[in-house]
Order: sequence, then C-alpha cells, then structure tokens
Amino acid sequence: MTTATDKSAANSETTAGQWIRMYRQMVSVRLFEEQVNELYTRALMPGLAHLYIGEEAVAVGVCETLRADDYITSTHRGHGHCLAKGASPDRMFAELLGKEAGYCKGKGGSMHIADPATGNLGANAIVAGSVGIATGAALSAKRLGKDNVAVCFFGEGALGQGVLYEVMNVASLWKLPVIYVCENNLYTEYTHFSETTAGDIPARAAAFGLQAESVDGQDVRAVYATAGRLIDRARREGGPSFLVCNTYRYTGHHVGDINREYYRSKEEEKHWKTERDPLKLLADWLVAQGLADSTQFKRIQSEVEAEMKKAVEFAVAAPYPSVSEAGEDVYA
Amino acid sequence: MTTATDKSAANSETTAGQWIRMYRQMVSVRLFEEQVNELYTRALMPGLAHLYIGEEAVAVGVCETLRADDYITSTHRGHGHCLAKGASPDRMFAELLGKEAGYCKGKGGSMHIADPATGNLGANAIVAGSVGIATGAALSAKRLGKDNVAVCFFGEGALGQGVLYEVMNVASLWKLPVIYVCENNLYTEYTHFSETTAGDIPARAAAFGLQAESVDGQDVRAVYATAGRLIDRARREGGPSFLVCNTYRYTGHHVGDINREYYRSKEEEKHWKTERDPLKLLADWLVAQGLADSTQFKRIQSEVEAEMKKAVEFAVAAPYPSVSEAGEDVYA
Amino acid sequence: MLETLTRELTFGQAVREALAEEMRRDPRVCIFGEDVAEAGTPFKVLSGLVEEFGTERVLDTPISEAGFTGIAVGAAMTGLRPIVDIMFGDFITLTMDQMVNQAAKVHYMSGGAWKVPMVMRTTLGATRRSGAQHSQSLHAWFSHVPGLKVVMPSTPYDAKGLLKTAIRDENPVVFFEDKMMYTKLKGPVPTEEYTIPFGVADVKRVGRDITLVATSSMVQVALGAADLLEETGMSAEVVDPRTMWPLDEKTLIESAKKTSRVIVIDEGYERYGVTAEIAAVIAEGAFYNLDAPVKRMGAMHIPIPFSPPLEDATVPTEKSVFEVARKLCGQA
Amino acid sequence: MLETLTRELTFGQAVREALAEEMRRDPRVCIFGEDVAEAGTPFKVLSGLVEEFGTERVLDTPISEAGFTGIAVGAAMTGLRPIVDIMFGDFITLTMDQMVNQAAKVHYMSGGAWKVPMVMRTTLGATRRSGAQHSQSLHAWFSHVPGLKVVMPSTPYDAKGLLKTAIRDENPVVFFEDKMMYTKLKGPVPTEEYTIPFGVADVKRVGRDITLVATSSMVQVALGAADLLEETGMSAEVVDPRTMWPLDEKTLIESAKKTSRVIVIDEGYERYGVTAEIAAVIAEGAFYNLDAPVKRMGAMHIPIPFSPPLEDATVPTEKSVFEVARKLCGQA
Ligand SMILES: Cc1ncc(C[n+]2csc(CCOP(=O)(O)OP(=O)(O)O)c2C)c(N)n1
Ligand SMILES: Cc1ncc(C[n+]2csc(CCOP(=O)(O)OP(=O)(O)O)c2C)c(N)n1
Ligand SMILES: [Mg+2]
Ligand SMILES: [Mg+2]
Repeated sequence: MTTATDKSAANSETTAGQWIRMYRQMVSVRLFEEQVNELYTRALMPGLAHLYIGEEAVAVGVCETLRADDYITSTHRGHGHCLAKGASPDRMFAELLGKEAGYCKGKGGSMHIADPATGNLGANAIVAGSVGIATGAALSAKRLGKDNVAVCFFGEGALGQGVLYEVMNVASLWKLPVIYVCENNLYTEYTHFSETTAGDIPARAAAFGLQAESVDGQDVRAVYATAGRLIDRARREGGPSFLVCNTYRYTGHHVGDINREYYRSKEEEKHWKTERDPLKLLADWLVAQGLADSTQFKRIQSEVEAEMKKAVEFAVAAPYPSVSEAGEDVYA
Repeated sequence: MTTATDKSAANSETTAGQWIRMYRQMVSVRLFEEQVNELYTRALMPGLAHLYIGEEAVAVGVCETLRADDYITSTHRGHGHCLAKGASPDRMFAELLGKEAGYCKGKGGSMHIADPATGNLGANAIVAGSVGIATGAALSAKRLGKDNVAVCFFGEGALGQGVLYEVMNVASLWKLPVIYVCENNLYTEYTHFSETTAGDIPARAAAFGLQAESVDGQDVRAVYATAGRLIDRARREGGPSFLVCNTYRYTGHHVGDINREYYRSKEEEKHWKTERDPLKLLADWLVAQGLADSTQFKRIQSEVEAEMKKAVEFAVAAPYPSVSEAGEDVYA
Repeated sequence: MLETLTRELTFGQAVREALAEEMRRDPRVCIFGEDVAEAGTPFKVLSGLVEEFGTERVLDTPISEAGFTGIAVGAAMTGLRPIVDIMFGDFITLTMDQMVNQAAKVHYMSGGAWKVPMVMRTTLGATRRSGAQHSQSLHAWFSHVPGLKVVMPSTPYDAKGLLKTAIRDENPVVFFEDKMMYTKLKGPVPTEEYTIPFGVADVKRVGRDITLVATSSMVQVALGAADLLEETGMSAEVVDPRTMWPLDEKTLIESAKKTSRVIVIDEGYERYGVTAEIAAVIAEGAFYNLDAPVKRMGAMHIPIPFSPPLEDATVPTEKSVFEVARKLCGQA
Repeated sequence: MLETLTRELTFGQAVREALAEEMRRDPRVCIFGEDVAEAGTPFKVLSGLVEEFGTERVLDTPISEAGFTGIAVGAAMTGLRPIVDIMFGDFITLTMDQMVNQAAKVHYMSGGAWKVPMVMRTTLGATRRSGAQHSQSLHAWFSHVPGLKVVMPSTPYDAKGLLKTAIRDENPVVFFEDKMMYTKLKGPVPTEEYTIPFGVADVKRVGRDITLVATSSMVQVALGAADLLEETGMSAEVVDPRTMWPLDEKTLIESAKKTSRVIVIDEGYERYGVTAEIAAVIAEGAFYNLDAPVKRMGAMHIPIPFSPPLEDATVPTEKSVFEVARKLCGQA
C-alpha cells in the first residue's frame, strides 16, 4: 500500500495552497451531498441519489492531478467525481431536479451527469457501464497524438462484471493511457464485498499486465501522490494502470437506505466516521504541519455552505424543460 | 509447468493397459478428424468443421480421469472432447452430416454435439459460451450432494470474454467442483494469441482464487496426471481450478483454411508435427518402457481405421430428418 | 365448487408467495441474484425467503448478470430449477447471449436431449424517476426468440398463478414484473393453491364498442380509460394476453371481431415493439371485421428522460388512451 | 447529368470499397474487430485494408465483443469514427449493453452534449449450414431501440452508398450484411462517389397487383417471386425499405395503397420481428385501400437447425412467396 510519505514528484511539489484547495474541494463534495439528502427528505428531488460522503478523498485526490482536457467516467455514485473534475454545483443540482438548466437539460438526472467542458464523459447507472467508454477515450488520445489520459472510476462491485477484464486486456495490449480507479467502499448495495469478490483485487489487474496498486482512500495525500504517479506514467506512454482506493460510504447505498443494521453495524460506521474521515485527516495534518488553522477551515466551511445554498436555490427556482423537448436530442 | 514425472496418485497407479487405451483414444480422435476432412473435401459434409488434430492429448488426458457421470462442456473444436468422453463415431458423423441418427437428430451439427449419456452438456459455437453452463453443472453437483465434477474446455481465445472471469469468481466464492481447461493452441482463428492476450494466463485465474496450473498439452501423461490431481481435488471439495494445456492445431482454423502462411509458417507447423506429436510422444515412451511395440500400434491403427470407415458409411447412408421435424424440440 | 378464501395482496407479496410455495414444494428450486438474500432485493420482493430457505437456496451473487444467468442455464440442465433475479429489466442487455444463444437453444440444438427449466424474473416500467438505464421495458426482444416463453402479469392474482406455472415449466421462461406495481397494486389472491396456464388471455373487462389490448402496467391504464369511456357511454373491452409467447391469438382476434375497433397498449417502445406483433396478428385475423385501423400505443421512441414532466409524457395514460379510443370510434 | 461509369462488384467488394473510400477521406475512421487485419475477416470482406491503412487504423481485437464495442463508444465520443466488426450477427447478444444502454443513449442522456458517431457492421442470414448460433437475423432488436439507426442493404449499390452514409452519420448506426451475398451477389456500382440517404425506401421493381416489401436477403427472393408471378400474368411491386430506422413509411403505404395487397418478407424470426412493425404500419396507413390482410413471411419461429433440409425450410423462398402471393390475390 502506498502511503503519503511517498516521495513522488506529484507529492513533493505540492504546496500548502494546493492542499487547502483540495480540502475545500472535499468540503464542497460533502456539503453538496448533504444538500442532496436534504432535497430528498424535503421531497424536492425526483427519484433517488447515491451519496459520496466519506469517499471525498478519492475523487478529489485523483481529479486534482488531472488536466481539464483529461477525461473521466463515473458511476451512479458520481457527484463527487463530477464536482472534483470542475462541474458547478448549480447546474448539477438543476440536473438532479430534472430542470432545463441542468448539465443534461434534465434528461440525465443524478446518475447521468456529463459535461464536455470538464472532460466528464458521463456518470453511468450500469455497474461497470463506462469501462469501455473510458478505454475508448484513451484510445482516441493515443491515436490522435494527444497526451491526455482517461480515468475510469468504479466501485468494487464492478469487479463482478466481465467487461472490465475485456477492456483491461485491450488497454494493456494497446498500452492505452487509462487509469482504472476502483473505489472499494466495502459494500455493493447491501452486501459486503468479500461475499462477492474472490481472490485478490490488484492481482486481477496485474494478471492482465496493468500496473496495479492500492492506496488508503481516506488519505487524500496518498491518493493524490499515487494517482499522480500513475497518471503521469500513462501520459508518458507507460500504459494503463489500476488503483484500488480503500474507502467507505458513510450513509446508505442511496438516500432511502436508512436502516442498515442488517448488513453493517453502527460501530463500523462510527469507526470510519470518527477515525478515518478524509476531511479531518487532512485538516489535522495541515494543522500539525503549521500550514493551516481552524479559522481557515471554518471560513471554507461557511463559504462553501453559502455557495451550495445559492446553488440549490438556483436549481429549485429553475424551470422544467417544456414537454416538447422530450423528443429532442435523440439523434445528433 | 507440471511434467509427466509428477508423482501424483493418478499417474503412479496408471497401468500399461490404461496408457494403451489412451493411445487408442488419441488415434480415434485423429482418424475421426481425418474422415471429417475427407467428407468435407468430397463435399459430403454441409458447412465447415474445426479439426482437433494435434490436440488429442488434451481431451484424452483430461477425459480419461473423468467418470461417466462427470460433466464436460466443449467448443466449436469439440469432436475430440466428445469422443474422449465416450461418444460413438457413427452418431457423431451422422450429426455432422445433418442426419436423423445424429446425436442431436441433425439439428445441432458439428458445433453442437451434446449427449446426456456421456455427461456431454454440449459443444458451443459461441467462444466462451459454455463457461456458465459448466459452472452451473458444478453448482448442481454440489447442491444435490453428489461428488461429480464439471470440466469446461475452451480455447485460449475464450480468455478474451469477460463472462469467463464472472463465472470463475463465482466458482471460487462458492467452491464449486469445476475445472476450466484452457487449450492454448497459440491461435484464435488467424491471429496469434500474443496479439490478443495481455499479461499472464494462469495468473488471471489465480487472481480469482483458483488453483492455476500449466501443462505440456502434447504429453498425455502430463495432462492426465495434472488434470487427475485437479479433478480429484474438486471432487473432494477443494474447489475450482484452471489448467492451461499448451498445444497446437496441425491444420487450419477450419477445414477450409488451407493457405495459412500469412499468419503462421510452415516451419512452425512442421516443428509441432514432427517434434511434438502427442501420439508419437506416447508411443515412443511406451516402447522405451517396454510396455508396447510397433505391431500393437499398427493393429490399433487398422482397427480404428476400420471402425471409422464403418461409422462414416453408417452416417452417409443414414436418412435426413423429415422436414416436419424442424418444428419439434423447440419447447420441452 | 368450494368457496375460495381470498385476501388482498400487493403485487410484490403475490410474487413472494408464489416463490415461497414453489420452494416448499420442490427442493430443487433456488434463487440467485444480486442482493436477493438478506436484503430481499432493493424492491424487497424477496424479503423473508432466505430466512425460510437458507443461503443454500437463496444465493447472493456478484454483479455478474451474464455469469449467473449462464450458471443458471447449466444448473437447470443438471437438476436444479433456478430462478434468476435481474433487478432492472434494463440489465437483460447483459444476459442476451446466455438467454438467447444458450438457454433458448439448448433443447433444440441437442435434438431434445437436454432441457433448461429456469425462470428469469425481471422488471419493466418507467415513471419511477430512475433515468434512461433503469426504466426500459425490453420484453419485445425475448418475445422474438424461439425457445423462450415470456410472461407479463398485470395483477397480483395473475402474478402468483403465472409465476408458479413458470417455475414448473420445463423451458426457460422470462417473467417481467412492473416495478411500480410491487407496492402500489393490490388485489385479491385466493389462499388455495392455483396456477394459470400460459397462452390464455384474460378478458379483464367485457365490452362492446372497442377492444383495448393491454399488457402488464398498461392493463390498469386501460381499465382506467375504460371507466372514462363508460362515462361517455362507450363500452370498452380490456383484454390482457398475459403471455407474449405463447400468444393467445384466438382470444385477441375474437374480441376484435366483436368490437371491430382495437387499440394495443404496452409500455415498451412502440416501434418494433410487441404492439406491432399484436396489431399485425389482429389486423390479419380480424381483417374483414375491423371498422378502423388497429391503433398502437407504446412508449415514445426516445430514451426515457429523467425529468418528471418529460418522463410522464413518454408513456400512455388513461387520458391518452381515452382520447385515442374516442377518436377511433369517431367520437372526437 | 454526366454519364456514370459502372462496374459489376460483388456485395463484399462494394462494402470494402465504401470502407476504403471513407478511410481515405477521413483519417478518424478506423476499424476494430476480430481477425479484421491480415485475415480481412473470415468472410475476407476487409482484405487489403490493413495493407493500405496500417494496423493503427485496422485493429485486431481479442474475442471481446462487449469490450471492443464499448471502446468504440468512448472513441467515438472523443474524436475517432470507429467501425466495429461483429463477425456473426448472433454475437450482437454480447454487445447489447454497450449498444443499447450506452451508445444509443449517450447523446440523449447528456442533453445533446456528447455524440457517438460509430458504425457496427454485422451479418445476418441462414442457409449457410452454420447452426443455430451462427445463422440468426436479429436486426429487430436494434430496430426497437431509439437512438440507433439500422441499415439493411440488399444490393452492392445500396451497400456501398448506405455504408458511406452510415460512416458519416453522427449517430450509432448498425449495418446488417447478408453473409450469403458477399460473394454470391453481383451488381452494378458506379465508379463515381455517391451516398444514399437513410429513410428512403427503394422500389426495386414497379408493379401493379401486389406489393412485396422485402429486406436484405429477401429482396432477391422477392424479385425472383415477382418473376414467377409475371409468368402467371401478375405484376408485383418490390419495395425495399433499406433502413429499418428511420423507416420510410410513406413509400410503403403508397405502394400498398396502389396495389391493395401486401406481403412483408424478412429473414428474421417472424414473431415479434420487423415484419410485424412494417405490417402494422401498412395495415394502419393503407387501411381503407387494402383488399386483403397484410401477410408476413419471416423465418420459422425455431432455432435455426443445422440439417440442410430442415434449415432450408425455415426461410421464405421464391416459391413460397410466389404461392402466398397467388393465394392473397385469389389466384390459388
Ligand atoms: C449492471 C448492473 N447491475 C446491477 C445494478 C444495480 N446496482 C446499482 S449500484 C449497485 C452496487 C454497486 O456497488 P459498487 O460498484 O461497489 O459501487 P458503490 O455503490 O459501492 O459505490 C448495484 C448492484 C446496476 N446499476 N447495474
Ligand atoms: C462470441 C464469438 N465471437 C467470435 C466467434 C468466431 N470464432 C469462432 S472460433 C474463434 C477463435 C477461437 O479461438 P480459440 O478460443 O483459441 O479456439 P481454437 O479455435 O483455437 O480452438 C472465433 C473468433 C465466435 N464463435 N463466438
Ligand atoms: Mg462499493
Ligand atoms: Mg486457440
């Protein structure tokens, strides 16, 4: 397992400002998701959503090493990836509410946010549904002679889907600049991953010739360092890699999954929330290093809160698309 | 790589009679296939067929360790598996000619021979198409409290198909008595496997928690010993395993694939045929051990030749199904 | 006839009762799928089954729709009677090879030697705000495939009786459940054992002026439309084919002959959907009795949008059926 | 208009010429599939392309239909224009998730932000003695899916012109080629550049007494039947829709109105196949002009049997079309 003490280029050059920016990004993801839950409980959001709370260090640590023209693909639990790659909360909330002003004009919803401006090829409601897309984006980058890369985010549940192995094989053969980021949050819906995942996760990717690593997904510095190294490698034509980020979702599989004790204990949840919180871990380190103090964190918190509140207001007030738009955008 | 010098139970108990029986089985497969080619060139066989010549030691070495109530699933290149598991050439030829007397009443053809009496769950014309079926048969064995096992034969081309990894994962989690036998004959149709297969083959299975081994697929003694050990393990609830048999097809991908020099050299073919022939390797060993002599091999040859000739005659003379049978057997 | 006790059950309860009864009746019946055990599926339809039947018969699988469907095929061939649970009907995309090239063809290709007594239960239906990848009704695909049977219950009574028949059938049966009905639709279900044969349409309401052929979720819509029509003095007959294959052409044609006007209503995409087959069958069979062209009402030919006002516009409603019916009868 | 030079090309040559021209015209066009490079596919349709365009643009893939189709989706979104080759149409089963849940929906779900300009080329057709898993005509499935376009050329001329249009289209297009036509059907193809728009049916033969709507392989059958009918003094019009979606309803309905009798002929399974949609469209659109019910002729609703006499009985023939036409016109 790679730790934050890694002496990788990405890490050593990182300045205090960058760490604080990452802190803010993690706060943004968390507060965004809290607003989503609020919208759900207030019955303002149609359908369900899958919150990313607890996993913020993964999306932020990875996306902070990416350029705007790098690609990502994301999952049903995709708000964090989307925000970390640069999307604005207002248009995201609008999408979650099915409004015209949303990233997909309300046609996509929570599980399908996509945005060419930030290289977001789209969240995906099919488990492992985007692994081909990310790999294809890496193929384009290579064939078109660009040096951008593609990052494919997925939960450990996607390890069950064969298409992942199909595309890893191709990526390895064709040396494509793609990084498969497996967010192992221990559960696929309501089942512990050990009941559905045999053998050894990184070994699966290594057997296909990918560089495979694991990292503490609660430690944004570790994620940033390791992802940075793998992304850099891909950019310099070193080929595809696979990164397991060990993490945890604090809340239910989706906003409606309230009673969870039949599949995991409150103690387990508490342990992660109190001992392994990615925001707290980074904040503590910044304080210990003398790089920031609690007033800064408070300011960030209140700034982001205000931003999210405004974004929600925008989305709630925004109009729905007119019904005649249903038939638009079917064909380009 | 396991060699014939393995001191496994299966091997040490094997008697001269058993080796000679295996020799005969290999001759049967080879002469069967020669007849198939003959039927094709004489334009008596509808469609195409994929010959198993050169790979005889794999099917025979594996199937000789199986009981009649053990299951196999097979491939487009399936005649060898079928015969080795106990099918009769006459009904097989009849099937290849689309006759009523065939194993499938002519409805299956070369790529779909199936036979409950010998535990043959069916050849399959979808690459990796039977990996689920074999795994399911192993599940039945386990749930119904029997000690039979399932062997799943496939070419190394099937390593490209994700469903293989899906079912290996399940087999490993559920500790199913299934043995995945990968016949690596170096080519998938007209492409060398190294162009389509990244990483390390046995490592792929090992990463899913399967016992994974490789064996010289031209050495029937090695195949028999290793497969025997893995099958025995499965029977004793030791779980699934994966066996790569390194082998070679002497002829084209199918009977019509005559000019092959654009994808492989005549020298390569010659090398395998002269240096690595499974029949010759076993015969030489039997002679060296003083367990058999050339008259025996000649007798076997002419007996099997006669048998095949008779079987072909039976099939050629047999009637086609009546057209009204087309609509039968759609639903049970 | 004895008086039969009935209770009101939800659609989901009726499904569960059928499963429980058949599992008690036949120890070979087992269930596999994602989160089917302790979680009882996200729809909670299977709640309680694992408690009664244990994890040997209610098996949580990895997220491997192709893999576990293939395992079911093999298990069905060898003595079990598996029921696979495909959470959202949209995921049948992943099972097409196993269902169409394997399950549907094994019996025929083997000349009747093997059979595949399995059931796939899955869902259909939009308006749940689940987005384009969780809202499709793709039953037309399986209906097109010889070797499969396709069932679409529309009431708790039908769900229970048809599911019991499906489980006892010797063939692969695909059973589509409208996910919106699980908790929302209640209806009488006898306490006594009963089954409903396949291929027998049910006249859900007798009428005179127009026939509304409706499937699954659209049966309630058609009944609602019939109520509206009654208020205007028109008498609509509502016919539910209940099984797409076998299809009870006779009942459909007879009703069409009687009323001379027909609308076919189904939640699948209208283009190349099941409404086309049913309309074509009726237009041919009742050709000389029809006073107007057969009308079809299916889902709009667009991916299902997330935004509520758009999504609601994609599916036939009581009002839209009412209006089309009025027009077809020259009343508007 | 200038006089146009034409030559006779086979269907396969016309396909190859379209590919070569578009690859010369647009460097973003590339091909992936199994054995597409040096082997030029088993049907040899792509022979010579890798020599001209190199292995950077004609890529041999592993046997991973889902994987490389998914890669094509991502590549198409990000600047390439991939053409994927699915050897036998039966293998589209493996690509349904990538085509239906991804390719077809990306544009819509993203509110028009991303597009997927890719082509899937695949085959259809029986009577090749290839068995149940290599003989299906499954175009009805894709025709049912909004977001896809579906093309079914019936002559070398149409194949070339429609394929060029497909490659230039901004949407995912599925292009079905009858594998029996590759070498057997020859026809005139201009040397000059041309394309054929989608959604425009072609009247392949003008007639008076009956309309034969035929697709792909069935167009030649219909033309042959028309010749036979002519000998008995009946004049048949043969209309080829050429694209299943978009569908030229207008031309179909006009022809039906003119002749007042229609048979729809297609090689897919008749039940829930494309004949149903076309028949329903015509029965509705020409309701007041039809003198007889619209007849449908598709493949028998059985897995395709291997045995030649059985297989031949599954597909409409000139003779069977002739007989149905005579009967429909009250001549038999
Ligand atoms: C192909 C497919 N099968 C099943 C589902 C239903 N489903 C949605 S999320 C999920 C669990 C995913 O677990 P994981 O990949 O670990 O992601 P996490 O939710 O933990 O982030 C499942 C089974 C789906 N969306 N797609
Ligand atoms: C799903 C699928 N894709 C493609 C094919 C076409 N095909 C038939 S055999 C073959 C090559 C198989 O190679 P391998 O598995 O190594 O078996 P071998 O022929 O060498 O025994 C291919 C690509 C197929 N039958 N099924
Ligand atoms: Mg997870
Ligand atoms: Mg091979």
